[in-house]
Amino acid sequence: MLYSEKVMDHFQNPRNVGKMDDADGVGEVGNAKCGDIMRMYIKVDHDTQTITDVKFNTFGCGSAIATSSMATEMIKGKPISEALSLSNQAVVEALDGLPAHKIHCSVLAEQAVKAAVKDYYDKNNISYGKELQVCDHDCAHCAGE
Amino acid sequence: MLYSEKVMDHFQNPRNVGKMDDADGVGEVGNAKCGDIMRMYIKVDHDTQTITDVKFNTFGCGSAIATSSMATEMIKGKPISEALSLSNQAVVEALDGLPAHKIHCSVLAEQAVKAAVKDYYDKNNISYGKELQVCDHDCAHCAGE
Amino acid sequence: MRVYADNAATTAVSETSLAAMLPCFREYYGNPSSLHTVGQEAAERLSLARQTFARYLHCNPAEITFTSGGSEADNQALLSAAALGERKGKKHIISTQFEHHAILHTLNKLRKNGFEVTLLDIPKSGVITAQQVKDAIRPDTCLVTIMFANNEIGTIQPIPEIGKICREAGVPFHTDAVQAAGHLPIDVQAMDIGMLSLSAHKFHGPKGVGVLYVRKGSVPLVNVIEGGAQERGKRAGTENIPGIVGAAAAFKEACEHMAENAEKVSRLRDKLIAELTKIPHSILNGEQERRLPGNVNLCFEGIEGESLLLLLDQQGVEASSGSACTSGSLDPSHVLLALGLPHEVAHGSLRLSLCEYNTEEEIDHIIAVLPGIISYLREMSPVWDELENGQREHVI
Amino acid sequence: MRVYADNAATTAVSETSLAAMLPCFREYYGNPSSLHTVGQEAAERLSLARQTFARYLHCNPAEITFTSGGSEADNQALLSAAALGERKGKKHIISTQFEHHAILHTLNKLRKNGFEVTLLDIPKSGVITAQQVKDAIRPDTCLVTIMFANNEIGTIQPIPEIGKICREAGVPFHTDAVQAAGHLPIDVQAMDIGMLSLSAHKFHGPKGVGVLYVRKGSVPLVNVIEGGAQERGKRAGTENIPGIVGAAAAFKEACEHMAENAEKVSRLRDKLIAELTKIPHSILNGEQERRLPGNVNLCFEGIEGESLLLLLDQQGVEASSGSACTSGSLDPSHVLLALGLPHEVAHGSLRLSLCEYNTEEEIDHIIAVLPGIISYLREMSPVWDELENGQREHVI
Ligand SMILES: Cc1ncc(COP(=O)(O)O)c(C=O)c1O
Ligand SMILES: Cc1ncc(COP(=O)(O)O)c(C=O)c1O
Repeated sequence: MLYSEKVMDHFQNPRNVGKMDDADGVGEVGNAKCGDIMRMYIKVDHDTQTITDVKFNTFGCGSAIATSSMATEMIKGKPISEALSLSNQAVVEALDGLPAHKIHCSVLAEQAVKAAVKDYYDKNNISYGKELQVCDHDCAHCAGE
Repeated sequence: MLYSEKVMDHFQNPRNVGKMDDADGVGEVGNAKCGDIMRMYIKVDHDTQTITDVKFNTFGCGSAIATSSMATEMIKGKPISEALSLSNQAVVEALDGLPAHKIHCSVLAEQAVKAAVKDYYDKNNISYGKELQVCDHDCAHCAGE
Repeated sequence: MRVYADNAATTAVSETSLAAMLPCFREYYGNPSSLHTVGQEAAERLSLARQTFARYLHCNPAEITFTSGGSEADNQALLSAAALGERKGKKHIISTQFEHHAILHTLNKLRKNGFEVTLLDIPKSGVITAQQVKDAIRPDTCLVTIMFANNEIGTIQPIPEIGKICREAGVPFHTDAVQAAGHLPIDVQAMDIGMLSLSAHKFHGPKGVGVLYVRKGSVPLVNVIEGGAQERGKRAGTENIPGIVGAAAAFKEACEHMAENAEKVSRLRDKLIAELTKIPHSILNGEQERRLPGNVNLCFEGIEGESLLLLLDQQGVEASSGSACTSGSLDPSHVLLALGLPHEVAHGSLRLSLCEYNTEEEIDHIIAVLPGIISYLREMSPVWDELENGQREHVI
Repeated sequence: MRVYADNAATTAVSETSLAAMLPCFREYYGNPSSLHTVGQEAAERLSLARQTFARYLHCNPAEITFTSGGSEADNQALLSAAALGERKGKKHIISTQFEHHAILHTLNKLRKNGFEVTLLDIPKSGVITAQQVKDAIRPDTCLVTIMFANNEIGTIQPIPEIGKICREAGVPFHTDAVQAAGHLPIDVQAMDIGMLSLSAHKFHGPKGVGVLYVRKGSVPLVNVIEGGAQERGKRAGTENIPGIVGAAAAFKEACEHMAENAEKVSRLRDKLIAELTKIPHSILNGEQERRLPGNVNLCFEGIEGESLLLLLDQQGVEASSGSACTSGSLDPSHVLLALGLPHEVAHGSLRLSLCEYNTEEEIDHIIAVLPGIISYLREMSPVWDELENGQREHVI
């Protein structure tokens, strides 16, 4: 198979899929031209700076959906600081690997998390460093893992 | 099959194969470098200028042996004049065809007949024209049908 | 239920074709260059296979060269015509935007060697016009290469008209008939085709066998593979006798049942098209009329092709997408882009390619499962969300 | 009795190999580039086949490229090394006089593109020395290509020694192992082989499948066939899955039974050599020791090879000659000429190539019929007449 069982499981039974109307932060990365768009919604407990809930919407291939699903699982209930340190490699490993030309999907998932946090920070006037400058919807950049 | 049934018959059961100790004319054409040598022996009735017997020896491929055999059959009992008009095409036709790269064998057979007659003419001081100038054992010439 | 609807990618070998191959593996296994009986038996079979292709293509057996597939045949056709062109000082080639990569990549190679290539635009119909070819021909044109039918959208090109124009202009004409052979009538003489490529595994023959037809006395072949004197010295390598024999058997079978197969398959195709285009914001790519009997190619707005394929496979439907997902490319199909579809729509394509083995029940199964999958994926899609919200405009 | 003794030309497909192929025609018939189940099943089989070749060649699966045969693999290896050489300004290639035409003709093509080619002389033994290679290497040498074992006379070249020299000199080393693979142990790492070609039909696999091994990070492959992204983009065309699977099964079988097969076959070979060289004025071409287990190659003075083969076939013995009789050439074997045999002797060659399917009885049959045929042909031969008369000198 092209994909591991884990990938197929997360693709076929994606966790946390859906929209969130009262999200504290929403991040969208990728673009339709590239063939992958991920939108991630987070709900944050302001006191503990913890991500209490997360949802995603994804337009994309099997691995784009699976990485979105896996990433939401990996940050749900976690402090924002921990979510921000989620690396695409960690997502790939958690999925038991991805085909080489699909690694960019995991990069997108990492960036979607960061974009959602950035949005939350922006809305709440919390300052942050340039590590939160995420994907500028530039195809070559997105794909250039 | 590479060869027609006729060719295989003449190859497997060559007619008139052998040497002739009291030949009136002997012709040898081709050379071992090219991979084909034909030697033809004729017995001539001096009065009627008829070929009363003919034998051949051939070093060569299946079609070289078959064309030798067929050529001897075609000239045996015939007036020399008729034997001299034997063309390689006639031999090819009589054999129901030859593969393209084996046509040169039929040329060799035609030349072997001419060489034997020439030898008879030479031995008997009979003059002849340049149509009896046969293969000079030059490879390129032999093969250049 | 499992439904194989990817016959444009490859087909199952037919029983007839397999039966023809079987004795060649362990009984008539000789090398046709060998003089002995088992070699000559192989040579005989090779010669009969060549005659079969010649008969159904309406050419001479000596005009048939066996290759390892459609790609090799395409490569050899183009490189040969280019070599002849170069000798005559003509270095311009005409082709189309939506050829197979076996053509497009070979053209790129030729570009690097100083050839100029005109790629004709593809109208929305998916069918180019002979006039486009005529307008593009120049005094230095050494080759026109236009596919007989497109592999993604199945549209059939006006080959006889193009052939006539090329004949009149004295320009060699090659057609990549890999998708057409065995499915559409081909007569290289009546259609003025000078060179033609086909591949056996597209009509229930084995993989790894192709045919290159070249009209005698037109373009001298240059070798893609150098070595032994097989195929009149133009294609080296011990001949794949079982494959070639199986290819010929499959071609004969396909040509003899062409009309009935086409009738059956196009009926299934039309039913699929009628039902699936009822899904909102879906479109049939390329016109329905001049189309391979088995080809359905649709785009669905708001979703991406690969996830659609995976979910279809889960429901037992084996199909493909226009996009080269699995080949490591992130770009959507060059064919759909050539048709003028925007990138995001081109990503949402689905190709269902049928053959005479497909049944009405299978078609009904596809019709039953597809709409639900589309809805599910749209539900999950931020693009669909934007389309529905009016943040993004519907294109189809 | 029929005796197939032309296994160097091609072999019968083994039962194991055929059994491995069969399910790939109508069951696992998918295109490995397709995402769906039947496609991925094919992809899985392709990957397993690659692993099999890697295991028995002692390399990495990613270093294996499947081609349509030995000729294509040879062509691609040489063109790739030459392209790398050209980029580095190195345009000198070392090979031998007695390579297969897939090598020699490709070298001719490269010569036309400005490459200089040194063809090493062949000693009487039929085995070149590593020192010959060492002496020929120059600063601008971009490739050494030496066959593993010769296809006509079966002599085995000192590959590990040559490999070592090339490694030390930093020159890419390719070996055409088409005759060796499956018959002799090959370890590309231990033997310092950088590139290697093989062909499945020489070890009871199917025709039309070859393998090119290239050490990772050494020579980047250039495409012989352009098109789709198969084989990491280095060899376009839908993969011949049944063939590749059958090739892998045959290779595994051959490698696992190599020692016992070699023992059996070389015993038969040695018996043939011992008995047949008793025929007056006959000679074994190439030394007996460093020789493929199945190869016997003899010359008989005064006779020509083709007629010998035809008569042998009539007696049930299927063999071949060194000469390229059937290929339309009138020249005797370039291999025998390279050994220093005169033309007329080279014309009288006979190659008997055995495999593990041959039996003692078959060998006895050959020994029984051959001398009579030789005598018969000599009887008819004017050359033999001259040899016997003393008008011509015996050479052997
Ligand atoms: C030494 C050698 N190299 C290359 C080849 C070519 O292999 P294929 O005929 O499979 O292309 C052969 C056999 O024909 C061979 O014996
Ligand atoms: C139009 C077209 N041309 C060429 C090819 C290449 O054929 P093959 O894969 O047999 O090399 C294909 C199919 O893959 C095709 O559809």
